[in-house]
Amino acid sequence: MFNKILVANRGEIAVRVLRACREMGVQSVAVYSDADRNALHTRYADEVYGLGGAPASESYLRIDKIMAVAKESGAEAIHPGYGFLAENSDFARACEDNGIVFIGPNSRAIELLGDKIASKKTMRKAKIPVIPGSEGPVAEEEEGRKIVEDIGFPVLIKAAGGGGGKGMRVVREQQDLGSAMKQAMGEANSAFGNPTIFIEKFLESPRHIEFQILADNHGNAIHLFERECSVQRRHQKLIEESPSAIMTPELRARMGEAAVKAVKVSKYNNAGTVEFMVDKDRNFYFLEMNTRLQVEHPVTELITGIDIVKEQFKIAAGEVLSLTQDNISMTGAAVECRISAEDPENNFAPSTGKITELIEPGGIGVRVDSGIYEGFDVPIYYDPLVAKLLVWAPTRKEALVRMTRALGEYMIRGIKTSIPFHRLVMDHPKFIEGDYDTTFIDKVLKKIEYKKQHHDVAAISSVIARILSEKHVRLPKAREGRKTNPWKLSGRKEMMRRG
Amino acid sequence: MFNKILVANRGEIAVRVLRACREMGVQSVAVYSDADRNALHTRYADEVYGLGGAPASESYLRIDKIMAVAKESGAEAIHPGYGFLAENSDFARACEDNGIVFIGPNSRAIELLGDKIASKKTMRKAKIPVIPGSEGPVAEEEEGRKIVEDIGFPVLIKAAGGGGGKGMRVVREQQDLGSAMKQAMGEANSAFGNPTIFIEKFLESPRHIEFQILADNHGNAIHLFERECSVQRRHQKLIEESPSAIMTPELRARMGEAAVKAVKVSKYNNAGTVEFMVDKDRNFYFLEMNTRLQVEHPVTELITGIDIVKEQFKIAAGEVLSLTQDNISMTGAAVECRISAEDPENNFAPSTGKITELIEPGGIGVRVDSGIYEGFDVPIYYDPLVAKLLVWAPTRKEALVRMTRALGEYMIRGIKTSIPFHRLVMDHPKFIEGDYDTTFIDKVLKKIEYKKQHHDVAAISSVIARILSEKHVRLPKAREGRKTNPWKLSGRKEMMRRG
Amino acid sequence: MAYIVNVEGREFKVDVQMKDGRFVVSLNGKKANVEIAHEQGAELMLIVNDKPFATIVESDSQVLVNGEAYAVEVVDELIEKLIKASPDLAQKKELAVKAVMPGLVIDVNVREGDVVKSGDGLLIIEAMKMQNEIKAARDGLLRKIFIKKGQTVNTGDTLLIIE
Amino acid sequence: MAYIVNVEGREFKVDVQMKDGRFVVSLNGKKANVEIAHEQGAELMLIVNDKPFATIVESDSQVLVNGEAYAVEVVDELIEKLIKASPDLAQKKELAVKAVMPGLVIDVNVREGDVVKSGDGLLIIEAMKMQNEIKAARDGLLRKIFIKKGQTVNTGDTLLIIE
Repeated sequence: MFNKILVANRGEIAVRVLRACREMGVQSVAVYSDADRNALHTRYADEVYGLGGAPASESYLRIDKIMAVAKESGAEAIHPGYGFLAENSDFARACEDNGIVFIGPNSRAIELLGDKIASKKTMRKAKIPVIPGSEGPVAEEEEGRKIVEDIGFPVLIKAAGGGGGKGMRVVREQQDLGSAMKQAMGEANSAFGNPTIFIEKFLESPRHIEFQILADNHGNAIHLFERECSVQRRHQKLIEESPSAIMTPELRARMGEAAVKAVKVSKYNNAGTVEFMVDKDRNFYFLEMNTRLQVEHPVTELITGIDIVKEQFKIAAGEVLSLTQDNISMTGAAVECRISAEDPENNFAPSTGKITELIEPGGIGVRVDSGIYEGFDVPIYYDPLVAKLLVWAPTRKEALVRMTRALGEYMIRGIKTSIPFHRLVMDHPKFIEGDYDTTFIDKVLKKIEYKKQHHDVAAISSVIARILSEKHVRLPKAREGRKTNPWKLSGRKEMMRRG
Repeated sequence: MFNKILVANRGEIAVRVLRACREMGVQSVAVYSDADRNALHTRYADEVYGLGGAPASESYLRIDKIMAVAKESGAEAIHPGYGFLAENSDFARACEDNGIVFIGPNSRAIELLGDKIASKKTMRKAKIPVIPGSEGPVAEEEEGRKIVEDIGFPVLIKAAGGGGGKGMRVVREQQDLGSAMKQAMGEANSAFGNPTIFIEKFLESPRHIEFQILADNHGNAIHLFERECSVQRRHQKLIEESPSAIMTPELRARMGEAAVKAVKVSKYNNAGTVEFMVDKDRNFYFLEMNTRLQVEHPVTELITGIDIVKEQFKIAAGEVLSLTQDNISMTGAAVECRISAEDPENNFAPSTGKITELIEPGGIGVRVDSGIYEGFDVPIYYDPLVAKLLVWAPTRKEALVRMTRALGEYMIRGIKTSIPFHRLVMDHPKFIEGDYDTTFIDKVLKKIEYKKQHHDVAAISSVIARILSEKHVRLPKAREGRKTNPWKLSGRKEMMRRG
Repeated sequence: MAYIVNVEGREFKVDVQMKDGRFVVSLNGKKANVEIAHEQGAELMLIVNDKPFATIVESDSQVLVNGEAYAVEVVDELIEKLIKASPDLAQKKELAVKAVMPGLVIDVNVREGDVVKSGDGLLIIEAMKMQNEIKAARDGLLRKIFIKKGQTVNTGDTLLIIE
Repeated sequence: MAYIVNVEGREFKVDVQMKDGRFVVSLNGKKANVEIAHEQGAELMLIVNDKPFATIVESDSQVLVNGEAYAVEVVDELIEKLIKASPDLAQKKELAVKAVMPGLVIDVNVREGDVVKSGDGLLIIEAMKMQNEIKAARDGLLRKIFIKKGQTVNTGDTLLIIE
């Protein structure tokens, strides 16, 4: 095992990896931007080095600065977390070139899987189902028509030159195909200077189900079952769980096999995630592979008992995987809610500032992975994810009520968070039934409105607060053992019993 | 299931039971003493009722007041937690008489098992091994000699009329027996007005191993494996774990069988714990049965995934146990550290006052059951236990490093706690090897002294603090993106690298 | 003293009297059993008819009850009556639009002197890799703009004034 | 300015200079690379030679480093020299024994005028169902006793004075 590991990240995932360092007896090195001098991960490491600049482009994205810290500190390996440089093959190569172990896949695998066309080709060749469609960019209308003949309606047209919804169209009928392609090509040309398009089968209301995999440097690969991540908003996952409510042992076996095959044909190593789309008929299609530790990896840790970060360390150190597909199993159900510094009532607008009060949930079956503490100032420069709340229970039903209970205990003051949103989802009949897909937030949940029921208490509280402050009334110090309580107010009990 | 449950307790165990209420969809009623108006359990319940008086004798021990609240609130059942009225058969009977379900065993079982002589007789009759010795009080020296002839040396002589170490003697050789009995009888007589004694085999360095059991009202009983609780100070458990380091499947089967038999012969129902002493040769002896939920029940929850409090609710509601001995299993290893408001460096003196800062550990495999929050004033009237820190890991070795990691994250300011003590134990080679027994603290750990290594940093910090306050030096507000940092102090890096 | 409290559109009449060293609370004419279990800073732990509520009076206009935020407006009953008698007094003359979070001003879509309608986009602020559009909360004339594109703003900074 | 700091029996000479808007720290004559990452109330987050330390200066006589408590005593180097020159000045004339926790006085074993030795039991205070004996920290004459059996005391209350 390594003596010293550098964690090239911030926030909750940096703390997650630093915890693994402590448990493995490995010295840890953290890096921090000017905005993170006082961040939790900066406090948690054995050694810390400033990167300067607050924006990520001047700090956490600077390969040169991080390599310099690695050399100065004598770190033998670097864990990139997720985001920032985690899926940057240049960074992985820089590590390789400098004799520092990159705790993640080799740079060639990152490159291959980061290329949507090349990775799809690789998967198709290996007979892993991919979404049917064009194999490469389409420049001619006629070529497009042929593809659609093959795959059938509805189809999705996307610009090949870039993303962001520009030139994107769903076509459901033959008669609309020609004009849709023409318009898409025109839009693509003006947006990206490239009129070519992709055409692929449009999946109605798919579910997003991914498989966690582990592969060592010696050709051994296993999967750690699935995670369902269909609660998404603008392709951002908000809630993840395992097992998926639609999974059967047979489907799990087939999808798991496909995931492991995807790992092997791309010569992948270390931890990774194979993402699939699953349609209403439970057909699954390879979507992409995330060549890093996922935000939602603890969901899998809870149902398998496997510490994925420690496994990453061991694989990177050249150890042979001690786990086999046969000696791992899944138990119970786990759910994760991403706690982000956003205001769900206000279209998930970012909400930064000082955490003035923080009470985290606890007790049976609750896990909190947090990157904040009371008094910390959430900076404006980075991802809004501040913590992850997870629960485990023997059954999905129990896990959901436990999550509701834990969300009720979670108190973060000073910033708005996604906690009320999660309470709403946990309470939604469709979610409780497991009957949801990636359209859940837009089509089922729609407007995010909270049922509030304590208007009366708010009224009383604000009046009492005003009296206490305006009149300079002071509460008498409670004396122990006093029989009568001057603040016990008389009144009928029947009233206002709604709580 | 019940509609409403009253929790007749305070602190972390009240919160534990209230959490179960929330997860079961049961309305909850809390009671609070004058010293607990602002306690966590008072905030957590759906309804709360004051009991008056701060001392337990005026509040949590008052059967009459609690029964009155149960009636006023319409609670159908009462959970007593542990301590206070939990093992009081009068309280269980008061519930029975008032048509309120006592969430615990029937009053006759509490009575039987609370009587040391009667319970030992019952167990002996059922062929459950008990510590060999006198079956009842011994009044004559000659009778004592006969007993010792049977059981052999060393023996323990105890006063029959009371406890507290008065009249207690260990005798290792025949020649000392006569005078020891005479002295013990004399001491017993002057202390309790009763000269009779008990004589039993003295176990050298025994281990304390207990079995969690569940028994429904329909004659079904199972055990949930063992917990080892040998880290004790003055018979107070401080650390518990499961599995026990000395357990074998064969011994577990035999002890578990004895535990279930103990339940059946005492016509016990609901959750309980059968405590055994285990000697160096792995002979086990029934010690006593705790007729309530134990402090350390979460250890068992972590290795089995079973929610013991929910099982208590279901049993009390008359449901048939859905678990069978065959469909439960234990996975991994769990450890609990009791976090108490005591100063381990100062002979575990109580330490009360306001919690000025609280940061709880988190992340993988960590569970915190707490009864405090930042700003809470720990009262002087009750048990010093303020929280429980638990970890789970696939192996005992990993669990111990995880516990060390979690203890390092735990920050409670304002009072002294047992946290440094636990760090010391987790670091002790004998404990790490699992080679410990009930004499561990007195004979192995001995003096509680902490290795501190940051004297230099303490010196620098106190000087900087003094300069900042005395000279009215103010730190300039850090500006984002600033290149040079006025507080980055020059100097050699080689120095002081010891951390 | 009686107060009229508007809580997110619902109106409550809260009367709190000091009597023999106690508060006597009535809510819309009915007596309520209210106990103050704890008071510390903005925190007010109330027991209302045997139910505990952790309330936090964050400001004159916001109260948290068990973690849920409620927008509140408290007025003396007397003042309320005066306002109802002469509604002009109650109308605010100008609205200062303030930054609710720190961020970078990406774009300003309006100029001083513009007439804006409620809902019109005024400017865009970026934080946490997300852009956030600030919209006009009511109709009016844009009297003053204090910020410009590229500038960093802090929470509470006045961005512009609508008259 | 140079200070002498006694940390649980170990003595450190800490010299902190302001230079060009920076602190320059030397410890026992060697320069240390010290950065103040954060300061808030009693909390002082330091980075000493690239290692982070969460320190809390709880009082003039106690500092927490990463949660561990250290008893400290800081004196100016100058004062230290003066003290060493005339040791009488440094000797405290009387010792006020204070309650370190709230509790109930169960028993008082001494009377005013008693001569006590270091380690002698003075009184017993009960809290959390446990009795705690307060012992004399040094030899002396018991000049004054402020409490009596059955009384409740709070943290910081002076219990008695040893001369």
